[in-house]
Amino acid sequence: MDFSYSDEQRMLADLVTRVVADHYAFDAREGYIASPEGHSPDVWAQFAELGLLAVPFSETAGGFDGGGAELMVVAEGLGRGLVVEPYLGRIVLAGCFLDGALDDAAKADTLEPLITGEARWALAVHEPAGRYDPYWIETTAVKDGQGWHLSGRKATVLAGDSADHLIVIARTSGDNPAQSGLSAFWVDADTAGVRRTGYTTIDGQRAAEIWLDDVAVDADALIGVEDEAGTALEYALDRGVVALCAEAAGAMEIACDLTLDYLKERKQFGVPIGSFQALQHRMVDMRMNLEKVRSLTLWAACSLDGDATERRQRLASAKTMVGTAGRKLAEEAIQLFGGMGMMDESSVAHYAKRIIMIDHYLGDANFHKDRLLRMLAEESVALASGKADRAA
Amino acid sequence: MDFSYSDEQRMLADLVTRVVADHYAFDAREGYIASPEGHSPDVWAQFAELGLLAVPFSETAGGFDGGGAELMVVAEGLGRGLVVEPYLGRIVLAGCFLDGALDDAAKADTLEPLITGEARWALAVHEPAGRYDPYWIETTAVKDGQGWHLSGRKATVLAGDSADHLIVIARTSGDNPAQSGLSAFWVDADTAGVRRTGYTTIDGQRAAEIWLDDVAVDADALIGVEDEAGTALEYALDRGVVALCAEAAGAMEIACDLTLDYLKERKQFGVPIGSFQALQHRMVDMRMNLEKVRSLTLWAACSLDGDATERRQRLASAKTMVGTAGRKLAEEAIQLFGGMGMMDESSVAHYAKRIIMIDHYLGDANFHKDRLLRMLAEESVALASGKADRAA
Amino acid sequence: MDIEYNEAERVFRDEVRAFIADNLPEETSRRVKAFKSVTPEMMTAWQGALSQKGWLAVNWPVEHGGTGWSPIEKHIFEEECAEAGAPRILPFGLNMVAPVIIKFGTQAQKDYYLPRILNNEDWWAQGYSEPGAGSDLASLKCRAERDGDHYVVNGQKTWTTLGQHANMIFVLVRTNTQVKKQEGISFLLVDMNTPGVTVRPLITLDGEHEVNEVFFDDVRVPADNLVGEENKGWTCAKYLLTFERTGIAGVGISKAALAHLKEIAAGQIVDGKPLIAHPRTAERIVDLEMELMAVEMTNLRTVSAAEAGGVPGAESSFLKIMGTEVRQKISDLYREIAGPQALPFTYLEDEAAACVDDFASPAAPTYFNLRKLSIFGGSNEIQKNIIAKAILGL
Amino acid sequence: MDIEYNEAERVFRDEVRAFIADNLPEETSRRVKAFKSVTPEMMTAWQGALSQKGWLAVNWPVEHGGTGWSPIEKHIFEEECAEAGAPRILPFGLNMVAPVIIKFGTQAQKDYYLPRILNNEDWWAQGYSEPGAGSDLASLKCRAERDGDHYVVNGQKTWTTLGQHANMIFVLVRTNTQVKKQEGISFLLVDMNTPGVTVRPLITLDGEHEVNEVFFDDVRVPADNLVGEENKGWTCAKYLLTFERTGIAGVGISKAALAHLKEIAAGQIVDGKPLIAHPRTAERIVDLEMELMAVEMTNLRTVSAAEAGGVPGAESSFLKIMGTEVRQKISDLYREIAGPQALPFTYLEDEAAACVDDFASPAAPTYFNLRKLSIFGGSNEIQKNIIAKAILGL
Repeated sequence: MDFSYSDEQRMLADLVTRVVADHYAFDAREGYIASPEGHSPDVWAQFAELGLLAVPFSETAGGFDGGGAELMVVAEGLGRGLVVEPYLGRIVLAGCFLDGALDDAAKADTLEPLITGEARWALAVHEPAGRYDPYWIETTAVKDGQGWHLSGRKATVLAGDSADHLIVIARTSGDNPAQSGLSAFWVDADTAGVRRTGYTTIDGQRAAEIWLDDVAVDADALIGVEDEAGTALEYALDRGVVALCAEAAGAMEIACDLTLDYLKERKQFGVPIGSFQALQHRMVDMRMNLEKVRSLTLWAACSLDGDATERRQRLASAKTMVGTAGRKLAEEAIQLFGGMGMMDESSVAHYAKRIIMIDHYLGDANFHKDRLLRMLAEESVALASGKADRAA
Repeated sequence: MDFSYSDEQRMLADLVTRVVADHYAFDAREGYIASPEGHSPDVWAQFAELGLLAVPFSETAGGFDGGGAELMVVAEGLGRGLVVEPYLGRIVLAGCFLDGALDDAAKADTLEPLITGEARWALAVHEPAGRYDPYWIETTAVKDGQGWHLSGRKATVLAGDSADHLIVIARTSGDNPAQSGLSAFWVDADTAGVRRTGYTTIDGQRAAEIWLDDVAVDADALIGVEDEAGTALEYALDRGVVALCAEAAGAMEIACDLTLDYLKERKQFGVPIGSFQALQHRMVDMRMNLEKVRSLTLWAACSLDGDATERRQRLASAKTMVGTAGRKLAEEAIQLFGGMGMMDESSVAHYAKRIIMIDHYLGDANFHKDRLLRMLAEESVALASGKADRAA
Repeated sequence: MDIEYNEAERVFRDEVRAFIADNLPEETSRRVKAFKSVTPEMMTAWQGALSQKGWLAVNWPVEHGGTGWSPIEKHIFEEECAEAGAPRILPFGLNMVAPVIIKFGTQAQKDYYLPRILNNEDWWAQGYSEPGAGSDLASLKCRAERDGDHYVVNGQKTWTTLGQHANMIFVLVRTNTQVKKQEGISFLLVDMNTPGVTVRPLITLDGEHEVNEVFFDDVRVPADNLVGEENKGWTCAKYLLTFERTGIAGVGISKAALAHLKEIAAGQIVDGKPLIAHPRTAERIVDLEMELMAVEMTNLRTVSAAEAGGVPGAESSFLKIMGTEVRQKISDLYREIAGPQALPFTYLEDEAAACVDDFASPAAPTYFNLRKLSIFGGSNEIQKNIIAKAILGL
Repeated sequence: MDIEYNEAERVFRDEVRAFIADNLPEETSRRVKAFKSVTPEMMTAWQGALSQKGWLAVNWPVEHGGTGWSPIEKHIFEEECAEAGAPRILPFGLNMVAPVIIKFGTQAQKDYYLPRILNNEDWWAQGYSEPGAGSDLASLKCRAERDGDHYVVNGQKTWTTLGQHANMIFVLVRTNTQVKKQEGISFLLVDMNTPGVTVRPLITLDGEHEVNEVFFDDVRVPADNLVGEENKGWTCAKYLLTFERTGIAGVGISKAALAHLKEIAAGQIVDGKPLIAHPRTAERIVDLEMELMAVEMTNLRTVSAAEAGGVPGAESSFLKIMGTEVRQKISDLYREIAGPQALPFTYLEDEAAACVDDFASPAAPTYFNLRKLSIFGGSNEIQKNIIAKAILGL
């Protein structure tokens, strides 16, 4: 057991820290968000050059073969800087989906343009009717001679506004919300029948709402094996959850630092407000919430390739904790800043918004707690039958 | 709208306050609890003399015709003094059940010995299998010629240890947990087949576990109408819930007062610990929890004779709030007292125990919240069909 | 003891309801209930209707045009308006500067300003807080120097709510720097069209322009606009701050909000059943209803005590904390119910708004906006300090 | 980075498990896991087995008979013991007075006391707190005056855990009243059989006799029993208090407790289905598991940092707060699961105990007893003060 960073991990952390320090000052970030792209293509190119875009991909795919720990290191850094580059949407979700879905022979060629920063892809999975459930897919793909016809609607497609290609998840067999029976298709965003509305989210990300109206694609648009996209989807979403949790941990760390600094600087009644014991204890509570999120994120990140039950429990626990402890921390950060915490011109307000809204991506605390409850129910059946065994 | 006490209510409050002040010093109370009766027969006789035992009964029954407000006034006073007299078990539960179950002609004669303090009766309703559900009754009553045979087990029968007669609730028709199909029977505690174990509860009350093994009673042992005891049961339990909530409010008030005094007296680092802001804010939170319990108790008490839906919602809300806000307040009282709060010789420890354990009588916060949830579900159906109507 | 309204109170309530039904435009009500912003015109129209009826100045003495209502009547009026989705009545003129003018002002000030407030001719803003003086209000720095029959004001005020629409502002200024901080403060009325007054928008984290900074650069204010004595402004300030804060618990607003959320949750189908039937959502609703009932009854007890002649003092601090906590929790549930639909930032963007259900657009902005409730109007920490001192004697 | 145990660590863990399987009596384990009290004999037997194996003094240097274990090994040992339901090892001799003797004691003191502690010949108690000196320990009043080659001790100590079984006690006494409060304190070892020592039981609110008051009335203590220099006892006291508090998070205890509760909840049938399948009970279990995982990993991170040479300082305050909060919440759930069966006060009464399921008897007493966790050992408020000062620099 050893929790210290390896040399490679430290190097990754340093790289991200440097890029953020150089390019993500508060005003610069505001400028990126206001720009048509909603992020900085220059910074994105640097990410590519520094190899950051290869981190979560397997060696076969030409990647860094980073495990969850490496992904965590990068995402924490992005969270510290409130980076709005489409790392989650393009790299972690679209990229890892392909890494999981394609056969070994195809991976390297396919992922190369993603790693070099040229590709602008997005994974179109969630739908309005499914809320947070990624397997509730009403989008249909109907075989028609050599090709397919896709129809449906996709909600909050991350990086979907800037994507030139979409990876569309459709149901090709089975009933909702089964993980099986799903297939993935390449769709050029300019294909007839594709309509989308891009927008900025309240926490500064970019996403799109996408309507598919009888969109015709060729047979080779199918990615991986028909009906079996669910596995790669879980692979990608798990990594997405780790990235989000780590990003939250990074943002929470800075929110704590900013609040602590403010408590030391801001004076009322002639003394720093940090001298008031009630506020000191609340600052301690904030730090405690940060430690809880850090710990569960670490555990989730290091469990990505392990036992499925443990992985699921740790991922769901981490995301649930981000939703609850993150919200508390962010609300306290605003409260302790007082009026300044309410201002759009205060960076702490943007950290708070990001931390709180992370709960709305890839399943909120309710969604993930429901997963934990289902796992407990399975375990309870075993407990009860174990009891029955002993009684017999 | 006028929340001030009437002259009669003020008189009641003063009576209770006086009895408590005269007879319920900490050591005296400890003595009552340790005595064979588990309370003070002298104080009980005084209650009778002062008319306190008549408060919750209807005029027809020879009572004071006190509504919920009067019951609240009395029970708050009992709570302030941590009184362990069997007021809840004998008067509110057994007595109000009879007041609700008997026909007008029979009430006055029957209840007289209760009002004069001679009668020692208990309502035997809850069963182990039903947990907090008063309508889950597995005790059976089988007709046999002119009489009945009762079999079953009753749990935590309040004042059941000292009772010479039991009012036993049995299922005579229908399935659990239906409120209908229940009947009530007079059972002399010395009847063959009745076995009981009396005990002190952790919060100083007396109760008994009672086993009925084919207990034969006469036909006239039936109280009220066969199969219809459920209505009187609800009548009695509702009043029991009000009494418990009010008792909790009274105990919470004193727990607050004791804690506040301690904060002012106890010195650490040369100053009263009440000068520490973190503790001040927590004391304010305690008071806020007290206000919430007071408010909901008042609402419940004044709704006993009103609309059934409102009554049920307010009673369930009050008892739930007692369970949650009461626990928080009591835990904080112990914590702010520090080591002294842990001691059996500190009165605050006994207030804390009573406040917390009140959650375990007549349904805990979970039980009552489930009632609220069922009411919400019914309302939701109406909301949804209302929507459907508008859409149509 | 009687917790129900008596006959006279019920008659009054019905009268209020009838008035609202006749005078509150449906579109205004709809927007208020749906957490959507209302225009200044909508607010003015509603205040105009109340003014015409003589129901605008609920806290003034009758001789100045007040309603003469009892605490219970005021309470009924405020709760009915809130539950019906009426826009809030701006307090800056009616309930802040007016009571100060009535208590400390000259006859000329009363004759001039009070009718203009009653008739909605002036839109007042507040000039209390400064960047360096929040909770510690008396440490304010904005200066006013006497120059003949004028004061010359220099300095800055902040958190000036809706100051962009106002034409008048009352300001606390420092007129003597040589004395204890509370003793050198004066209370001035300033026409915002005076040269040297600049209003700068402050955008809050929800993207809204609701508050402002106001800068004073050699602003010449007639000495007649001084209220009370020079250097005695702290007395006015405290009077204003402790002025009866009816409706501070916001129970009517919370009730309307929770009713709205229940309708939404009943209409959202998730996993084959309405969201309101999902255990955790249902439990949060039930918890909030319970909390809200507790606030409502605590509020009624305070109102009833006031009716009986009691003076609500630090008790209003309890109500402020309890009421704002519930409102914030309701907004948190709103965000939770909106789910992924809370993400698009649609508050001002029609295109993105088309991507989500109509109910969802204001969810996240409302949640973030209402963080202010526990900060402004005396932060909840300050309220706890007040309770600790005034009620608990700590 | 590797969060899993390596090969050597796994081998060590298996060795610990095997030892426990061979040496921990089933009845002892069953009682510990079921929150039932264990006898002094059971505690002594377990400590004896550890002593024989050489595994008792996990925190001592090897030369005095310590294990020489690394932080990770200590952690593994403690967690395995806790999860297996081993009785806790009393810290007063082993982990409190012994390190002080090793650091500040004379050779004679080391030679005499350390082996006796290792062999369980002495049962030590602690004499730190006084009725008037809790969090503010240095304000203690218990006096010791030099009289020839003795000190004469007069005063009172309190919260002396299991002092009724002890034959030795270490006490902080005031030997100089003329100087700053920290500068006049000395550290004495007292034989409890000396005339003038009286132990009075303190019954806690759960009805348990676990702590005591100890009175000293002209107790003559040989001057040889002074540890360190006279009036320098505060140095010893601080050293003892800051001595590495491994296992402070109590993760193993919480794990065993939660596992026990899950079994109970799976076995209780309510309304036709096991309690563990009732939504609110299930959710509380899931919440606690999540909280506990967070504490466990935070603990592991601290252990790992210690392994890498870091010195855990105020971080242990985080672990103390987080760990005790979880333990208290688990005990609250225990009480909730017991439901009405938590009412009969059966801890010591066999007749009443027969009225409820075996699992339920200790529920309420355990809940009340564990209130102490956030009070004793430096209250959680004091821990927050420490964090605010030492880590946050406030």
